[in-house]
Amino acid sequence: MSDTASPEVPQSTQRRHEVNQSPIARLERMIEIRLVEDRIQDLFAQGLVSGTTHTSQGQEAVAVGLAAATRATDFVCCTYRGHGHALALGMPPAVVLGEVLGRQIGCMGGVGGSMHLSDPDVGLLPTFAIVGAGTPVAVGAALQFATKKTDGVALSVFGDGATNIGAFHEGLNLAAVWNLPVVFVCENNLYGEYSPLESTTAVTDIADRAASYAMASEIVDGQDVDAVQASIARAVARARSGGGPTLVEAKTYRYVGHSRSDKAPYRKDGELEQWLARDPIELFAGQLLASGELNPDALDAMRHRQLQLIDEAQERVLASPTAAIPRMFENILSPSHS
Amino acid sequence: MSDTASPEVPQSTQRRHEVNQSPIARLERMIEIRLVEDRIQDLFAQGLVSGTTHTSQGQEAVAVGLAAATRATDFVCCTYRGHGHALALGMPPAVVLGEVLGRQIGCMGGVGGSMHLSDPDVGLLPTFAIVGAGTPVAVGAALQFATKKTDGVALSVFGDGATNIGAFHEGLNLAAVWNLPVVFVCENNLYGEYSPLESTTAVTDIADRAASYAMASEIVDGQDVDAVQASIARAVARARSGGGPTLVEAKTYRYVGHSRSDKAPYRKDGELEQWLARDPIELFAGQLLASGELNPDALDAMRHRQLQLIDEAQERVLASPTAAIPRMFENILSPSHS
Amino acid sequence: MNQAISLAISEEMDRDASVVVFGEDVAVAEGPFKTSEGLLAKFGPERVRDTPISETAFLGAAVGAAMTGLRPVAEIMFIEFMGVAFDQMVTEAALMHYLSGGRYEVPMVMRASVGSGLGFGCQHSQTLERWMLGTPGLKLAVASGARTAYGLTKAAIRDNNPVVILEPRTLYGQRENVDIGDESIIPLGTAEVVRAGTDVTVVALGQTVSVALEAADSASWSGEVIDLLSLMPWDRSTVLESVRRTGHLVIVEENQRSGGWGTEIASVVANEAFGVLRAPIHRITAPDVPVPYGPELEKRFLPSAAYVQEQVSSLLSTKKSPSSWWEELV
Amino acid sequence: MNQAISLAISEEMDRDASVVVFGEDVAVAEGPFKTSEGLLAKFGPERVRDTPISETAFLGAAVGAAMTGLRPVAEIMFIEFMGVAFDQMVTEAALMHYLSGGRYEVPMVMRASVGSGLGFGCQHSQTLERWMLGTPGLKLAVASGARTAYGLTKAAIRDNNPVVILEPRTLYGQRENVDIGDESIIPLGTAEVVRAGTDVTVVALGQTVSVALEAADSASWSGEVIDLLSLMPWDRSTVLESVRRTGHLVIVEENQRSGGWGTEIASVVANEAFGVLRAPIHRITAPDVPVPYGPELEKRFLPSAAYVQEQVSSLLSTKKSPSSWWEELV
Ligand SMILES: Cc1ncc(C[n+]2csc(CCOP(=O)(O)OP(=O)(O)O)c2C)c(N)n1
Ligand SMILES: Cc1ncc(C[n+]2csc(CCOP(=O)(O)OP(=O)(O)O)c2C)c(N)n1
Ligand SMILES: [Mg+2]
Ligand SMILES: [Mg+2]
Repeated sequence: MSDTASPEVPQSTQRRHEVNQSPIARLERMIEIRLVEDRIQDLFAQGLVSGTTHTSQGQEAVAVGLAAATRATDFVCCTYRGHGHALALGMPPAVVLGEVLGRQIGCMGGVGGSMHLSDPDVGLLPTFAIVGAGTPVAVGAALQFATKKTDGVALSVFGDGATNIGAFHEGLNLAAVWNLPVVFVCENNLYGEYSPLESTTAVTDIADRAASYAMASEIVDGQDVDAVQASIARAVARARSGGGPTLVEAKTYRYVGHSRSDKAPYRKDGELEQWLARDPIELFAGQLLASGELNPDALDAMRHRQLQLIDEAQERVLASPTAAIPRMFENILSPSHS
Repeated sequence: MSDTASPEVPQSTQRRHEVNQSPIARLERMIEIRLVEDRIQDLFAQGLVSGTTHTSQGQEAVAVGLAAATRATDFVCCTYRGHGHALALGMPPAVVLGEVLGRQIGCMGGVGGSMHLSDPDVGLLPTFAIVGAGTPVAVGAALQFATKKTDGVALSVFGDGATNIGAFHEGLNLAAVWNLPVVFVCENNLYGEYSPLESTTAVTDIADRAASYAMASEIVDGQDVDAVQASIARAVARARSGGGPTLVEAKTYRYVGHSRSDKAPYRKDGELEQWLARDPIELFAGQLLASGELNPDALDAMRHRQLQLIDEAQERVLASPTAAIPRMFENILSPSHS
Repeated sequence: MNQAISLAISEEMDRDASVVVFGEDVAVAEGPFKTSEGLLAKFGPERVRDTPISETAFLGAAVGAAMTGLRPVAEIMFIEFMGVAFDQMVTEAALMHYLSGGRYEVPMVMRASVGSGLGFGCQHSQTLERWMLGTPGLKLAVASGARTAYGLTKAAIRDNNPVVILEPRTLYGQRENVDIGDESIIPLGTAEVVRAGTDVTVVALGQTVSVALEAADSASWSGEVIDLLSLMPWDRSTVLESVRRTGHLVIVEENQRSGGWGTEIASVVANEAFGVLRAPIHRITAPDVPVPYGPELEKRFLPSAAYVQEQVSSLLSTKKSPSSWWEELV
Repeated sequence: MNQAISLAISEEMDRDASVVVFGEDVAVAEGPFKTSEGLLAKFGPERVRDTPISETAFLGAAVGAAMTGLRPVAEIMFIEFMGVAFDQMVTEAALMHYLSGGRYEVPMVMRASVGSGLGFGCQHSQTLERWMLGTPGLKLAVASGARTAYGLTKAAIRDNNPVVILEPRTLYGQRENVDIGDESIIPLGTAEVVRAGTDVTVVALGQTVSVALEAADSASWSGEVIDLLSLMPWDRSTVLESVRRTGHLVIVEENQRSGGWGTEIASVVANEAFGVLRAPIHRITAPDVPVPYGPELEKRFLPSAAYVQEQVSSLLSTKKSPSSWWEELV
């Protein structure tokens, strides 16, 4: 009935493991994410894509830290701001870019678009375009692990604004009551669309909300990939060992507008600059340079390699046809049964 | 188009004030509630009513304490377990009983039933049959007070089980962010339907959930009408003076099953007896007797008077015709506009 | 009927260890309507779970569990409560297969009790098929008794798509002999001709099936009664084939007139059987009012067998749609 | 169109101090689609409020505010988000007047952007009128441009019932001269004949109105195009009167075929105009698929003027419903 597997898919499993393996690989993945996101913005700006997109420049350390702390057999529920996570978890740039551009090479063959990325090979459930919707779904994935008594963990990634919606509350309570192996990761980037946190949210630290569920919580510097990885790893270890759910709040920032059309006039003076000064890629690169794990030439080479890979990916994407009409009739109902 | 005012309505305003005025009146109202609820159960048991009902024996102190701490110009959102609150706020027994029995004397002329009581004369919005639904509605009533800059207060009454639904979370957050004059009153009777609190709720004290909204909270002995009144009065005073919302948790217990058909086999051993030993009516009567505000004869007379009044009310209800068919076509859309 | 449902679920849980059950008071209390009797005792607390009052959480959890390897059967106590979790049904569950490019499947069942007749008032007595009609990615079926509940429930649990099964609440107590086993499975999307006839096709669903049968059994006309059983997809060929023979179609619905499921059937049949129809398609429905409380009013809300009989007689003799009982009242 | 909406709201806020506006990013940012431009500056933060991402809370708050003395206008950014707050619309707002025995009124407006055409993908591109059809106590209207948005918005704000106004997202940028003032109010429940014709009645709604007009303007047939404007209640007499004259009805819908709003119109007209219709009622809709991403596919999803023209021509010449474009594909 459908061409289920994109030709790129096998590659994602392999890419999935890289971020678990070395700090250098994690830095490189963060660079990749930044470049892909920038590229997506460029392509939109050039009018090569219609529709909308939500990019994540500035938040790369959360995505890569999360991927580094988890396994390919875990499940992850992300949001419309999901390109970074998809890449971090292993989806190849051409598959991400391809979906954003509505091309057949994309993970949905181009009929989904920027908000709908998924890759079963690395446990990425379709990213959620409805705020909060992914949280209970992750709880369900965790229920599956618990019921089958495997040691998998489900992760739910969402923004600060999403913590004001009912699904967040219900999902966390259910996870706590059933003591499920799930980690809730809040990317607190201080804004939900154009609204600053304090105008919509009664607390400053989202982590404080864990107390309503007698749940463990942590606040972590979302610009520090090592810290994110360590924090999520602690939560994941707790979950795997039957210790139940955790709420991890990563303080981070998006450099760009909420979506394609947003110029972010609502930013506070100096705020962007302050966050740019703690850019997660620069911080991590600086650390690796300082420790000698990386030298400036290698860093340069890395940036060039990534740029080239993304140029190549873009080329392949632009060579891939747009979704064909018949594709819109596929995969609506599964023909199979048990 | 419709016979909007039940003939009983003017009486409710008068009855509304009684509970504000004296402890004796409050005791009498509690007795009234108990007797009306018992009567409703009897009538169901006799097969005189079909359908379902949710009574509140054991929780009378919360309803009367709340009424005593508020004004007729405030607004109250209650639940399907609302007979006690409706009576406490002033709705006459015949109007409550009439609606439960589907008679024209009922507040909806008998087309609503037990779960749907309302009385604009005393600020009782239609009681909510969907768990959690009344919480944001109360926030809206509070918004009205805030916008019009009057000193009214809105109250949202709900059960422990309702604090696991999204509407609770969203409503409390919105009230906090907008700093609205609303008091959230949780009747924690330890069960939601047949499920004990601990099997569905990650915290033991619902009041702890206020922290997620940086909201003031209190736990109060729900069997002590004075304590309830005082606690809600503090919250109401805070709200009236611009101090924002409060979550008040009243620890209480329902002596009867969740609804008509429930025999409550899930109770823990000895639990009912333990709570019966702290019956709110007995406690309060004992207190008033001890202080000399009441003497045993007056108490006896009070009980007899109430029994007689309820017998009379029942007679009037049974003499009132059941809702006529045309009534089901009324009040669906308002014909008016501004 | 409730025993048939418990049994269907129990058999499927036996057959497939990935089938799990959850909902409010479905475990310890064995279901508010006793539709999960014996399940907790037999399958234990990991596979049969009580949930908090969190329809969004547990339907969402069903979606996640279904996508990752379980086959959850979630119970919504009254269909109206779907209103607090609607997103998870129509926007998440329904679209996850599509959104994964066909790579995730969502084998989950959402059961809900529906309908009028028990004095639950206007927020606990609707059927609300209309909320779901037309949702790509969702299947929807409605039981009309113990046998069909058994057959549809088993089909739904084995289906790899999200399936909604509506169970008329008044029928839970109904007793009927049910042949068990795979032969009794009712494939989703198939209707049943439950009574053959030649003058008029009467399509009914859920609680109105017995109403239509009762009307037909003592009527002067020969009615072919079809239990539609599935609404998404619905069995066009069975309905059209019958209408082509009888030349008349009457649809008996429990829901309010506007937007009822019969509009879907009527609009398709009016189009496809144009020229064949010897009278207008006639929908017998409840009026456009909230379900009233009180036994008399509630009884009046649901079309009765006598009313159906009268309406069909009038249609067949005049070839005109008779007016509805409430038209003189409003 | 967005300016017309801002203006309509602004005028009503001037007229009545109890009108308040809230929703996500409607205040400081003046609306994600700039439909509340100038309102915060003019009316201040008490009457124009940004909300958290809490559709249930703020729709519920609208219900409570409306019942107690305000006239809230709440914005749901994309109609799909109604899925997380559906209960407040169809079960609370719609029934509060009834549930108070007529003593509370619920004068609130729920505005939502709808429709395909901007590349937002399948969860942000539907019209979803079908979710609300048949809900007792609710009114529903759909704007088809700046003028009708202005007229309907003002009517909705003055109505004492909960009213849903759907705004096709692609039309926000559309410019049109709008006569302002009370004469431009469009009473809820009335349709407009936007083009007179004799051969066929073409009923359209929202984004399909201009499609139908474009088709009719260069067609070989003489089409009478009706902008339905309101779906609850809908203007039966205008539609029926036209169909009685033309003998043909075509309905042009943006939604998927199954369960679309056209089923309601088709089933009523097929019934009431039986014998008058010279061809089957023909519904031109999108296929039963999620709204696809990508400009070409999304364009194909929505019926085009050329397609409407072709379909109507075929209907009129053959007196048979032409098959839909996708039938050869699926
Ligand atoms: C239920 C729902 N309401 C509103 C929206 C529109 N919306 C999309 S993203 C967004 C902001 C989310 O903010 P946050 O959760 O902080 O995540 P961020 O975008 O900052 O990553 C909003 C309001 C939506 N998609 N779903
Ligand atoms: C959304 C929703 N889900 C489920 C129900 C069914 N239901 C009615 S009352 C109730 C229990 C509520 O428990 P709690 O909030 O503790 O209030 P109590 O009945 O104890 O006063 C349930 C589950 C409902 N009415 N609405
Ligand atoms: Mg954010
Ligand atoms: Mg309780």
